[in-house]
Amino acid sequence: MSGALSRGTLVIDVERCKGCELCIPACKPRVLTMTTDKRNEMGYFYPELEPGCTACHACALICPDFVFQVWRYDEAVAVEEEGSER
Amino acid sequence: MSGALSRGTLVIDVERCKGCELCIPACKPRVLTMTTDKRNEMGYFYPELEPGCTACHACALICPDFVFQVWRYDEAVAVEEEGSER
Amino acid sequence: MSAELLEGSEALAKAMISAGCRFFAGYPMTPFTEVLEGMAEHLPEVGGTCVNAESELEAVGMAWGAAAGGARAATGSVGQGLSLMQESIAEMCFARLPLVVLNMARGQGDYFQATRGGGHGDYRTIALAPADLTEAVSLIQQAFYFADKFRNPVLFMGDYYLAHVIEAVDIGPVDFEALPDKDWLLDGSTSGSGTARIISPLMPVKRNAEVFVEYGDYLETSGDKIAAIENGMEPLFESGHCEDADYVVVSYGTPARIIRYAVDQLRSEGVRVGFFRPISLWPFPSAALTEATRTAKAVGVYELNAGQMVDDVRLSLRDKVVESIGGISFDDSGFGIAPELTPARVEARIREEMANLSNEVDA
Amino acid sequence: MSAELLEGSEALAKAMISAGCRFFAGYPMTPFTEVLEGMAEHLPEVGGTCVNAESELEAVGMAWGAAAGGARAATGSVGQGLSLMQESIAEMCFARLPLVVLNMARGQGDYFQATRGGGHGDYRTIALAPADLTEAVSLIQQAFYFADKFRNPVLFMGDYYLAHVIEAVDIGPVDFEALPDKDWLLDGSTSGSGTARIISPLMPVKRNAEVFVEYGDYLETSGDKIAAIENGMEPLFESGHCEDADYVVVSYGTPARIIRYAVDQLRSEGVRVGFFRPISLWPFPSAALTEATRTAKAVGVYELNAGQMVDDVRLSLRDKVVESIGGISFDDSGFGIAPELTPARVEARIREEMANLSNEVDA
Amino acid sequence: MEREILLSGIGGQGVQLAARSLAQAAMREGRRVLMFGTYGGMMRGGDTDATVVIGEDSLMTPPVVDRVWGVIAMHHLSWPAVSEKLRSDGFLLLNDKVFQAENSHPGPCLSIGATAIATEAEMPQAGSMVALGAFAAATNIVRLETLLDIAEEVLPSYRSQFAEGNRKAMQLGHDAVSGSICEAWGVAEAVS
Amino acid sequence: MEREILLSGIGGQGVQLAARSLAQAAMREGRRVLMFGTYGGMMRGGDTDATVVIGEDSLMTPPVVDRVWGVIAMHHLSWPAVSEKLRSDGFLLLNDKVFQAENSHPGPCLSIGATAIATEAEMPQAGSMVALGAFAAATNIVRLETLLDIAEEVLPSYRSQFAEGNRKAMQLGHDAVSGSICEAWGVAEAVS
Amino acid sequence: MSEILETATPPKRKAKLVDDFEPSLILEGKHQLCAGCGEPAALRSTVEIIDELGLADRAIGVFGIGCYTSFSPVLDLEVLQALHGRAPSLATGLKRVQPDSIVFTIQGDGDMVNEGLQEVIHTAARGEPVTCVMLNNGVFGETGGHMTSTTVLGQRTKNTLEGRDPKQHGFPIRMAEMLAPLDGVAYVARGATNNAGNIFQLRKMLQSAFEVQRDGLGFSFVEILTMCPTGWFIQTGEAPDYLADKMASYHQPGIIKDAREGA
Amino acid sequence: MSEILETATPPKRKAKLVDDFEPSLILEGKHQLCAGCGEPAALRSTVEIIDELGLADRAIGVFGIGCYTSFSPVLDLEVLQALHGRAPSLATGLKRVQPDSIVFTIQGDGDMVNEGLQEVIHTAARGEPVTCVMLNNGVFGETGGHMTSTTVLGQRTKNTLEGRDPKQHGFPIRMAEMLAPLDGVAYVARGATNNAGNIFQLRKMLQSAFEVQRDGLGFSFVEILTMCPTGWFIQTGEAPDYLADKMASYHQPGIIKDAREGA
Ligand SMILES: Cc1ncc(C[n+]2csc(CCOP(=O)(O)OP(=O)(O)O)c2C)c(N)n1
Ligand SMILES: Cc1ncc(C[n+]2csc(CCOP(=O)(O)OP(=O)(O)O)c2C)c(N)n1
Ligand code: SF4
Ligand code: SF4
Ligand code: SF4
Ligand code: SF4
Ligand code: SF4
Ligand code: SF4
Ligand SMILES: [Mg+2]
Ligand SMILES: [Mg+2]
Repeated sequence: MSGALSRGTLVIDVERCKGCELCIPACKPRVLTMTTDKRNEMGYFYPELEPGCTACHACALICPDFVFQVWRYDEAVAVEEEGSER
Repeated sequence: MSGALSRGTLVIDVERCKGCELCIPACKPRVLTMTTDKRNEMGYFYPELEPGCTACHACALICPDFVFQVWRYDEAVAVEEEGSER
Repeated sequence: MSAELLEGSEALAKAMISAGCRFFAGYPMTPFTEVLEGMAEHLPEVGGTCVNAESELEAVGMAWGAAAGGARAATGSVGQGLSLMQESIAEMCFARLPLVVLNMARGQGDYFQATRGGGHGDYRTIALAPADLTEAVSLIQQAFYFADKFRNPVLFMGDYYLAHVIEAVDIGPVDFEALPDKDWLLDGSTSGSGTARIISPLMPVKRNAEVFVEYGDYLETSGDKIAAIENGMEPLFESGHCEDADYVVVSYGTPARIIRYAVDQLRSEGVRVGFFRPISLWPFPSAALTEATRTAKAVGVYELNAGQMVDDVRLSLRDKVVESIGGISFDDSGFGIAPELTPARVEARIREEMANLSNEVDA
Repeated sequence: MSAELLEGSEALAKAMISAGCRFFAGYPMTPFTEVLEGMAEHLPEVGGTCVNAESELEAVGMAWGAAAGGARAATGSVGQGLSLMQESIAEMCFARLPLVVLNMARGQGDYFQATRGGGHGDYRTIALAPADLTEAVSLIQQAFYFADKFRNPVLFMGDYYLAHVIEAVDIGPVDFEALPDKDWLLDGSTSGSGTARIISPLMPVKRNAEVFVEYGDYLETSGDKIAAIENGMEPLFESGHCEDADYVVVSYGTPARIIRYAVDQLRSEGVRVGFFRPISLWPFPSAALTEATRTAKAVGVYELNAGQMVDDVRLSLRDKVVESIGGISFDDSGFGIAPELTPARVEARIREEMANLSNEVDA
Repeated sequence: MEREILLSGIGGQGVQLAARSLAQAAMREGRRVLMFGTYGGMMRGGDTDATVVIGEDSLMTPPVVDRVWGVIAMHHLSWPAVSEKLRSDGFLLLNDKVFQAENSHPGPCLSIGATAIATEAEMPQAGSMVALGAFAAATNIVRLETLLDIAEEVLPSYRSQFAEGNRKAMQLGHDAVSGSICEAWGVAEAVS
Repeated sequence: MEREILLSGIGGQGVQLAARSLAQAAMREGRRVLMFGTYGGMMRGGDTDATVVIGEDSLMTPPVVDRVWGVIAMHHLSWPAVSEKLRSDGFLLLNDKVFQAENSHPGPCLSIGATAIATEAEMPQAGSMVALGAFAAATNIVRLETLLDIAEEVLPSYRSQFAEGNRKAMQLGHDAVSGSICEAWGVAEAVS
Repeated sequence: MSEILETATPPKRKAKLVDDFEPSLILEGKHQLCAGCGEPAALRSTVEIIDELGLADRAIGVFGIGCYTSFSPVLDLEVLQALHGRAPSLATGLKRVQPDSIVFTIQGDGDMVNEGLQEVIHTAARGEPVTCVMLNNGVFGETGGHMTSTTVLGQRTKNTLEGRDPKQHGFPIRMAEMLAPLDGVAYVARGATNNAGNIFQLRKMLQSAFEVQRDGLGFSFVEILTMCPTGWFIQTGEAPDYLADKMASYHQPGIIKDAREGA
Repeated sequence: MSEILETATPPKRKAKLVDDFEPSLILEGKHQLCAGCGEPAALRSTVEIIDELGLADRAIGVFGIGCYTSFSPVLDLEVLQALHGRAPSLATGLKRVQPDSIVFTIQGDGDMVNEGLQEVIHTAARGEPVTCVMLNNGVFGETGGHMTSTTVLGQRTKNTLEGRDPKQHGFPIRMAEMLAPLDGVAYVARGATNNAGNIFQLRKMLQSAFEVQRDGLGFSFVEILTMCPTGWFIQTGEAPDYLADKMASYHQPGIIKDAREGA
């Protein structure tokens, strides 16, 4: 999905995540994926964001642990050029 | 209704009657009538039987105070001749 | 306001309204039904609400909600219905909510329930028991005052006699010391403010309170709440002819009214007997009782039950002879009319006990 | 049967079944939930029925029905759930039905509820409180025996510790004196016979009985039922090191187990302290307590509440100094785990009291 | 002086209403009053009685009494209990015809067909009110006018339509008695 | 002799199961046992601990103790409470990496990466069982074979599928310890 | 005016007894319920049907608290007297330990739809094989005629003397319709005692309900509309029509569910 | 595998905050409910809708007892904590004395359909203008995952590990369908939190329910199916589908009654 336009982005408070994976299918563009190696302090895998977020906030609405902060860009961002910036 | 055939008859324990009059309309052939002068010990009017009872026991089924004993004659009785006998 | 001839139940209703009660919920059960009817008739006249709740549990729940909303609220039943409310009454103590609960009791078998709390955990409710209607209409107003003052349910103990006696009573509002505003009530106004209120038996404050109180610590404060009432109010009582009494009869509620009459009669015949009547069953007037029984050789507890208040009398008077001289007495209505409770029988009972007493002293 | 390593809740369930319990109904509430789970698992194995009732009120109702049908039946909850059952428990006494009711209490705040009856009217329930699992599995069997013998509900008082302690216990059926057949049970067989049975809190017999009992008269028999139990059973207790004790600590349930341990430790250091543990909270072992405290200068009551059993101790020991030395203690689970309840703190508490005592004696 | 009057009968509200009317009238006339009624048994239709205490000052008498000065006895079924309470010099008013027990009251006694009079007047339930009218006439415990005055206020609003009938009943009872038999207060004592 | 062992950690059933396994194994080996566990707070995921008492005869020790002979500490959060209880000559087993507090225990101490070992073996929840295996190896309080034996019976039937994993975890823990560090019973005392 | 027959003694002619003063399984017919009360007829029908079905020697009645309670000591059936509202739970426990018995409850609308509403719903949902009979007069008769949760709009009761007004008093609950959709429920019907025809219908409903229990098909329920002239503050003679006009138009009589039909 | 973005800090580019960690009216987002629990999302939606409707400064939540109770001290709304099962009665009393407030209950299926079933039915029948929100996970989550009165046939719970069997455990109750026919009820809907689409639907339902209360139209009710992987003894990731397959086929999501439609 590299090359996707991102209309939004997230801040993920991974330390709150309990690894339930509810956010993964909730994300329509499928830009969230669970870690498979890294764990947080509590020992859970957690989601990471790939380019292509639409800021639809579905992930935030379903996440039981309020792990996400959702931002909508004023202008969509072409991530292939921007992704590395942050 | 004199002259009606009686297929049954009642024993009425008037002392139990509380004068509610539920039996009156319950009787299809309309052979029960409330006294208008006589009262029982408790001070209530009570029903009396005229000829023409069908022994349908509707009166017994509805009477809240179990005032009626219902009898079905083996043969119907023409009351104009029999009524006075009892 | 001048005296009006009123049946007890209606007088109680009017007195509650006079005390500012604006919410009442109840479920019929004789002789509480009669009070409920009075409230249903008169509360709307002052803009209050009376709900014919679908059960006792729902009645106390509604009253709980109304109390949380800041209204002076009351409910009640007979002892049996109160049994159903025990969980709620106990937990309203923990939630620190005022409420007046009427027990229009059948007999006097509910003394333990009233004074020990029939519910779970450490809590107590003030329990007030009038002997006649004039006292009742003032005492029930006091009940609302105490409930608000201590933020605790208060029991008002009536009975069939009180519900049905008809007397001329004066129901003016009784004046009490001003109470602080209910700055804890819920009306939605603090919602969204960052410091929204909470009323809960589990915790006194929201998590973001300056001092958050953990559940375990909150549970441990139960004893303090009990002590706050014990220290904050004088137990109520009436006594008569006790100064030089050889024998003191202790009794509460309507039976005490008969005892008072019988003792008066006996005194007029020179018998050295006194009477003592706890008005607040909890806190129990132990000190006053001790004082009142100073000269007494023995103390008789007349209650219409198998012996309940006698425990409190014994706990108060550790070195006196204390005997139960009442007993269970019911007519077939089951409503709490006691065939034994007549001036003559009560008088005879006292004479008999006093005779035993002098026999024992002689022996 | 040899010993098995069992968690308390499961051991209790197995012991009930061993006592012949064949019907159980309950609604979850920690730590009663655990017993309910045990019954749900094991009752069907012997053809019994365990119903996950929809509420405490329905649970006690179902148990009532099953008891009327002649089954050994039980229900329970924690004190809070028992508050909801008070109407039913009281009225089952009036209906003369056996039942075992478990109060897997949170803390010890329910002593009054258990011993005074939180319900209405004149009734009492036997209340049994074990200190450890070995005793518990035998005592709960006794509970069924007493319930049947006196046709009265019996309370069994456990707690979080008892539910969760894991010990090796032997759950053989305990033998008791044979009881008469339940010739009062309902199974439909007397219907239509002209002498159909009735079980009712309002009356003991049908109207066509040889001696019909009026409602008022029946209500008046409540006291007799209480007396029948008091006269019909020896109160249960355990005591230790009391012979020459200067100070006796009274305690029940799990805390008494810790007290027993602490007193043992203190004795091994030469401190003249004894312990007394009521096992039946009602009837309260007053006579035994009087005997056990003969040499004591003072008595301390250690209970994890604001002071409840202390009333019974005072009522038993009218001329002794009796002090509350326990108190409410809860961790944040609210389940009744008491941070104060450790051998060291309990021991320190006793030492402190005894020091006060000798200071007072010195002064 | 305190006068205790016991009204007793079987079933219905009649006796209670009569007692209430008596109490209300006495209060209207400036006296202190106390009343207490009971219904026998849980069941409907049992016996019912009511005690009214009337006096000048703050009353000492409790709602439950052993001895009464006056009795209105509507039915013999409750007579045994009632007769025990009536002082030997007390006044007894009996509901003739309905009342079928032996009555050996040594004191003043009046027997009138209260139920019969009421039934006659097409108000068979108003016997107690007839008796009350008669009792007032025989004792002057309260004045008839006062009774007529309070006839409406003693009824719950949804029954006020019965006030007129009750007035008539009391009037009929009063008329059935030719004059005072046993003065409650003595002429001098009547509060104006 | 009575040996008190306190197991403590955060959340989950692991600690309780390890304690139960220890108790069951000790009983299987003929000893008397007593165990009591608590969960901190009403909420899910709080701290949890369990005390196991093992001895030869009828036990005097109550379920609540002030002092313990051994500790298995899975997480630093509960350490302050736990450290108070451990006798200065008691034995401490720490869950390395997860455990991040200062540990100034003067007595014998063993630190192993129990959670890490378990995670490695794809059973991140089985850290406590690894620790138990290690504890047994370090103290000989029970034999490994006994622990493996009772692995299934300590599980509720609907969880019996986890028995194999738990056996593996205990084995791994046992293997991670090279030999006894602090004998629970002394060689002579071991019950056969 | 027609001739009045003598009815003081049984006929001398040959005749068969159709109905006696004390209905079968009722020990004492004399009682203290009010004149014109609909409850005695409802009870009579219930126990007579039990008798007719040959179930009399294994039937147990579990009674709630209301005016009908005064029949609990006069039935020649075993009776378990429950507290107000609790009968269905008692019935559950009893039936579970005596599965061969026929267990039925007698409850009023106050008992069942107010105090103990959830007891009967849970019992029904569980499909408990018992029969609950509700005597619905729309009032707490025994305590003096107050509104219950079944009182229909416009109905007079002691606390709705102007008729129940939804703004003040809320809306009634249709009990039979509430229970019928539950999966555990095999039979639901509503009858009435206001006239003989309805009583005949009612008896058929009761028969079906007890057959359902006998055959172990699940929970069965019969609601019976009964007159309470006292609580309605009307004349006894007006009560049957009042029932028909006010109550029955909202609580409509009929068979509402019969799981056997599908079978 | 795609590139992973950095998500530790807010974006530097111009952007608008759509959702913050602590949802509006929730003071503290961190909590101790289980991983994958459906209740936090349900609560979040409820309070956010209150905020969106501009009702935040007069709303009061009445909480039952269940896992959700741990939110009672962390909402920035006034909270009245009820006992298990009793919330609707408390809500009734509160609303009666504070008629301008917006009163809603938060209850679980155990709280509402077991312990306090009759409270909510009576409140609904009265047409009490409050909003009851039920979080239905088919289990007593808090006490360890036992069956409730809504547990569907075949559902795994702690005491029905093989799935609920009607013979042993009776049948479930459909709460929304039971309440909808009552005359006092203005709005009834059932939503779910098992996927984003359902949550969007749910929010519309909640909006309608609170509008109905705001406009004084009567009782409103929203049932929310929530995941309880702990009580269902399944993996968190499987819970949404389990909800859809097992629960939602019996307790069907949708708007069941909207009295405004007719108007
Ligand atoms: C717990 C409890 N609350 C209240 C009562 C008082 N009470 C007795 S009968 C009754 C009403 C009965 O109504 P219903 O069941 O409809 O019977 P009905 O009298 O109308 O036949 C009430 C409220 C009681 N006995 N128990
Ligand atoms: C009267 C009473 N009985 C039992 C309990 C114990 N209890 C606490 S929460 C709960 C179950 C809650 O279930 P539900 O409402 O469905 O909430 P969930 O935990 O599933 O979110 C129970 C039975 C209680 N608190 N009070
Ligand atoms: S806001 Fe929408 S698109 Fe972006 S990560 Fe969340 S669910 Fe996916
Ligand atoms: S939904 Fe929330 S808690 Fe669950 S995995 Fe995603 S971020 Fe973590
Ligand atoms: S049996 Fe039938 S016909 Fe005869 S009187 Fe009765 S109702 Fe009338
Ligand atoms: S139905 Fe019965 S009680 Fe009523 S009038 Fe007829 S006979 Fe009398
Ligand atoms: S009050 Fe109503 S239900 Fe009760 S006996 Fe009278 S008429 Fe029947
Ligand atoms: S037990 Fe169920 S409802 Fe409770 S927090 Fe866990 S997942 Fe949520
Ligand atoms: Mg009714
Ligand atoms: Mg739930």
